[in-house]
Amino acid sequence: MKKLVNNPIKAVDEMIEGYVKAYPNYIKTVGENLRALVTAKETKENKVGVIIGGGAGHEPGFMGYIGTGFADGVPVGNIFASPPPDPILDITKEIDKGAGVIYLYGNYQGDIMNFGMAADLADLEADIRVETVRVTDDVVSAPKDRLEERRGIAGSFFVYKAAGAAADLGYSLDHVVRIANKANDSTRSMGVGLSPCSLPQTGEPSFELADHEMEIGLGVHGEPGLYKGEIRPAESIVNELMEHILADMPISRGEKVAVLVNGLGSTPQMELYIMFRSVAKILEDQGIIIYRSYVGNYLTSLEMGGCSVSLMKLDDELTTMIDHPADCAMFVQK
Amino acid sequence: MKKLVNNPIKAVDEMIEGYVKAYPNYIKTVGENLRALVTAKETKENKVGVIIGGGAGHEPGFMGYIGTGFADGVPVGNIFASPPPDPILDITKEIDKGAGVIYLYGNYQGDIMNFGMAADLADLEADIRVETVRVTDDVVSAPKDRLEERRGIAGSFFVYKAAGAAADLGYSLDHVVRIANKANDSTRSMGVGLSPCSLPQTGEPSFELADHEMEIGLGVHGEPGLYKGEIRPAESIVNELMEHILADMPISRGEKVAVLVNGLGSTPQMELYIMFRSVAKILEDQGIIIYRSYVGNYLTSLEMGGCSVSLMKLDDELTTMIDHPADCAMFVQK
Amino acid sequence: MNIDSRNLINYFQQVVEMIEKEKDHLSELDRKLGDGDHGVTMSIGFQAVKDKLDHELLDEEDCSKICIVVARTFLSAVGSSVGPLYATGFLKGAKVIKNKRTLDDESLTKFWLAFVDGVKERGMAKVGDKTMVDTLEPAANILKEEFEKTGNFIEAFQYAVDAGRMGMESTQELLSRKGRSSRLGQRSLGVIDPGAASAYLLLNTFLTSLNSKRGI
Amino acid sequence: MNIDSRNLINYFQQVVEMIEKEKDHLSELDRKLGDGDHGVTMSIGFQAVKDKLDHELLDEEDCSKICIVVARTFLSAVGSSVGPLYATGFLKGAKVIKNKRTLDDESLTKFWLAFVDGVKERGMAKVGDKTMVDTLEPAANILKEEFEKTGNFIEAFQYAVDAGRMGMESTQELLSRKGRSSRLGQRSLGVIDPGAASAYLLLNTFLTSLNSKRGI
Ligand SMILES: Nc1ncnc2c1ncn2[C@@H]1O[C@H](COP(=O)(O)OP(=O)(O)O)[C@@H](O)[C@H]1O
Ligand SMILES: Nc1ncnc2c1ncn2[C@@H]1O[C@H](COP(=O)(O)OP(=O)(O)O)[C@@H](O)[C@H]1O
Ligand SMILES: [Mg+2]
Ligand SMILES: [Mg+2]
Ligand SMILES: [Mg+2]
Ligand SMILES: [Mg+2]
Repeated sequence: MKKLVNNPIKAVDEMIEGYVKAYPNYIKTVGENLRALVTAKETKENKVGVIIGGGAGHEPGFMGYIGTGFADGVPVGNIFASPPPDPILDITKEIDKGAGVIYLYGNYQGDIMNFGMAADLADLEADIRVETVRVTDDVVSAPKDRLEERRGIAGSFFVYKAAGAAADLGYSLDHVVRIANKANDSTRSMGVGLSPCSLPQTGEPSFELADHEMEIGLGVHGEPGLYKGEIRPAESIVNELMEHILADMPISRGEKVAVLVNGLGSTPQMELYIMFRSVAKILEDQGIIIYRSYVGNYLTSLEMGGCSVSLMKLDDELTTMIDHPADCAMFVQK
Repeated sequence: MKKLVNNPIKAVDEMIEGYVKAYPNYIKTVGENLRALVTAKETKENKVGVIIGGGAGHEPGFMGYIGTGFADGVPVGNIFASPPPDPILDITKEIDKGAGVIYLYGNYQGDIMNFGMAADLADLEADIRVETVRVTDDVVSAPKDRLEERRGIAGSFFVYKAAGAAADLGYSLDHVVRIANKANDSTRSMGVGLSPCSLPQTGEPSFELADHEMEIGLGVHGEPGLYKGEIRPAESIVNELMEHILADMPISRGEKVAVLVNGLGSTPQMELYIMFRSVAKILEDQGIIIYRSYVGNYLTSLEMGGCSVSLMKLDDELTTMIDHPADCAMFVQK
Repeated sequence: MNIDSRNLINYFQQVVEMIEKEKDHLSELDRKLGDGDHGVTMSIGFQAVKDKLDHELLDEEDCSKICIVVARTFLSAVGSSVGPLYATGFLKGAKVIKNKRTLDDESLTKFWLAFVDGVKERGMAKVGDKTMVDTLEPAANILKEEFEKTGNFIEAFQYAVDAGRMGMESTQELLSRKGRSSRLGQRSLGVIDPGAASAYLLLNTFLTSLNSKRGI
Repeated sequence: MNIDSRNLINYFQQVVEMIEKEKDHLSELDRKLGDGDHGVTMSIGFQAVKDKLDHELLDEEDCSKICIVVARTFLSAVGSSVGPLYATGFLKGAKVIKNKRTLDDESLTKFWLAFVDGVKERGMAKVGDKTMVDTLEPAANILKEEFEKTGNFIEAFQYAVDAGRMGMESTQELLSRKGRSSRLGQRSLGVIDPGAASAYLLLNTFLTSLNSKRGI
């Protein structure tokens, strides 16, 4: 695949250089460490620090969500690879305002190990209290009785936003953790893949799909999903995704949700809205109220084709969090 | 190419249905006309009405820019086809607050004819004063002595934003027109294409490129550009684009610009930032100040691969316009 | 020869069918020169027209009204460049056959000359700009000339279609100067302009619909 | 046999070269089971290590320090899953050879046993989970057993590498339970786990580097 890059090995570093140059009012690095990004804005004393992160290649996730009302810092890994402990630790020390720090990331082995090591070091070296919430929104990635094995996909946007809002509201670390956990418990996602992406270093497609095939349940790194099948009309695909999501989700008529139809990278907005249209239809039929919608590229996989649907069930507390304004370089909500 | 659609012929209508359902606080239709979109917010009395528009397939352009501080209405055409006069006229009547209406669109024959007919009808049928500004930012689309033949590409984002801000500030129609013209005169763009898009109805790639080829100077509808050539490193491509742009642009050391690196649809953010990095380098070398940056998908061509670079030279007046907040469904600026 | 509203509706029905057959070819030409949608646009437009032909226009006897509805329907369905161009053509044509239920040789000639005038006024293109005008203007010129000589529309129109075909083919050797392909420079050489092609098809289909009426 | 810091550095240099040869294959395995980056990650990590070997470690004589720098460098360069796993392995290994400039049969045995312990502690995977542990644990078991019998590291390690290879190959028949491929179910069958493959290569390269030292 053709790419607008220079040296593929330098792609992530050069991306960050460009990002920091583009938004100096929003972003700065911790010292000279390009992989340790923090907000350039003044943060309130005694605010809980929010770190979200993971591999690169998911832009605007995660570095795009640094800003007021959202994350304070993002360690950036290589493409689809957890960041190592160093930048996580650097950021932790930089953003801690005495109220402790929350780590939020998708439930992947690599992230668990690296963030875990960083949390240990933060405690040992700097006596900073770190709590962790792992996102597990992908309904097809493990059965319901093994929830803790599920991976995190685009629904993590909701969880990160809720935690960022809670921290911005001045809540304590325990309170922020409780809200993040509730947000995760209230969120379900499922995706469909149409075409692969490729790592700049290999140029090889991340998975194989025939001309008329799609992959139902695809993960955000191209991890295989439920099954490969013939592509079908948008409505029929949405029906399948929503069936899995709603079967997994404790929700009833009259309750409200936030909806995210997330593009994986190369799927036009037009198609995302066509998908959203069917999601809205199903929710209307079931008497579930759409309180707020997000349609676009919120958590991508380079130029992968396809999308996912995420629902977060909203109680009053989560409604406040989802309504909370955010001001980031790549995401602004009034 | 695989698409998440139902009936390809209904793609635009279904997209709009989804869009209106997703953002009822931002968007409504004029009567039942799905192709005539206007802001759902209260607009000030005596504010100049701002209509931007063109074909579908450029999302978030143009319907994504309906909102406070930006456009009041957007007529939506078929994919890559100017909207007909009806929805333009319907919107004109709906949004006119007595101060007249400005039409802004890219300089294409289809848009000129359809918006032109609508302007005539607005005058005849409703006595509404309509002024028009056509965007001509694409430097390679015609030589400098035939500026009025140049087509409009992603730089139109700047022109529309400036006009939207001016109208929001309560300026008169003449004043808004003057600012829009100045914004257009101050803006230059040039693009590079890496891979084609396809219309849902034909499924055929909009142009042909070999595996290692790019198209320098590509238009936003896949119109051929300057030449096809072997793909090169990002930096070398940026050098070529910037050479054309800066040679065409009256700008000198110490002056400031807004920069837009716009993705055409399927190009990852990572690559856009890598491109931006080189743009910033060149501007720094020339002593030109980057006042504000926009990096992302602002005006796409379905799933086309590639990007464009746009610069708008900023004087005090245009600085005010570019800084003016905007609150749209698909674009928020604080 | 005289044609009535049935024949006119029959003509537009044949255009609908013809476009469905030719749309891929027209889009293919437009992919080479422009944005690839010309066939799609023509199809969207004439499918909308078909809906009118099948319902609203089913019993319409006023040829002028038929043309007005076709023009408006086509325009509203497509916008684009061809929308205003062909719509203006048919509207201008409608004007010169106002209230007529049958069209004689003279009306038919006037109709098509007005059609071409409408397209030219709307688009302001000249012969040699590599547009549909390269088909339409030579066709109109010959139509006028031949009809003035003989007073026979169908014979004159036969010549006009031939001239239109040659005009269309001539676009292959032209540099684009109007519309989307005008920035192509040398690269526009060698390809027929899609609008020139669809304009020729509109003319030619009128001829074949007349001939089928005459039983040729 | 005894090895010194030169031999150890030579081993890591050979790993660097080996990974460059094998990286495409490792990524290919990971494309089938995970996110396709395992070879890329191993390459990024060992290229960073190479930089240390060529400069900072050039004159380092403490084998334990070499392993610490390798571990930290690898981890900082890659993160990912293998970063903490192999880094913890090498750090644990470093601990049992603290301050040593030469490693005798016993140290070498302890080193690799500690390495495998480190990986297991960090990842908490068990044999049968379809991870690198399927390579490493059988290798460690045999190494321990054989070394206790004979006291000869290189012979024991030869057996260990064979056991590791069989363990690696066994992953083909396993369902994934840990890491990215754990949600694959049946579809993970038939493919060797990339981490199991790289772990085998790390072991086997140690053997060949010893053999080349011995002139075999
Ligand atoms: N100003 C004009 N005058 C006459 N014909 C024109 C003009 N501009 C464009 N055309 C015709 O329109 C055709 C393109 O139509 P179409 O593809 O439907 O519209 P668009 O260019 O808006 O995509 C061209 O091939 C050309 O023949
Ligand atoms: N918990 C674990 N314990 C042992 N090995 C593991 C564990 N999780 C993953 N692995 C190994 O890591 C390999 C994948 O490494 P890599 O592709 O570099 O990381 P990532 O999965 O983060 O992309 C797997 O093939 C597996 O052998
Ligand atoms: Mg990875
Ligand atoms: Mg078009
Ligand atoms: Mg066209
Ligand atoms: Mg991997």
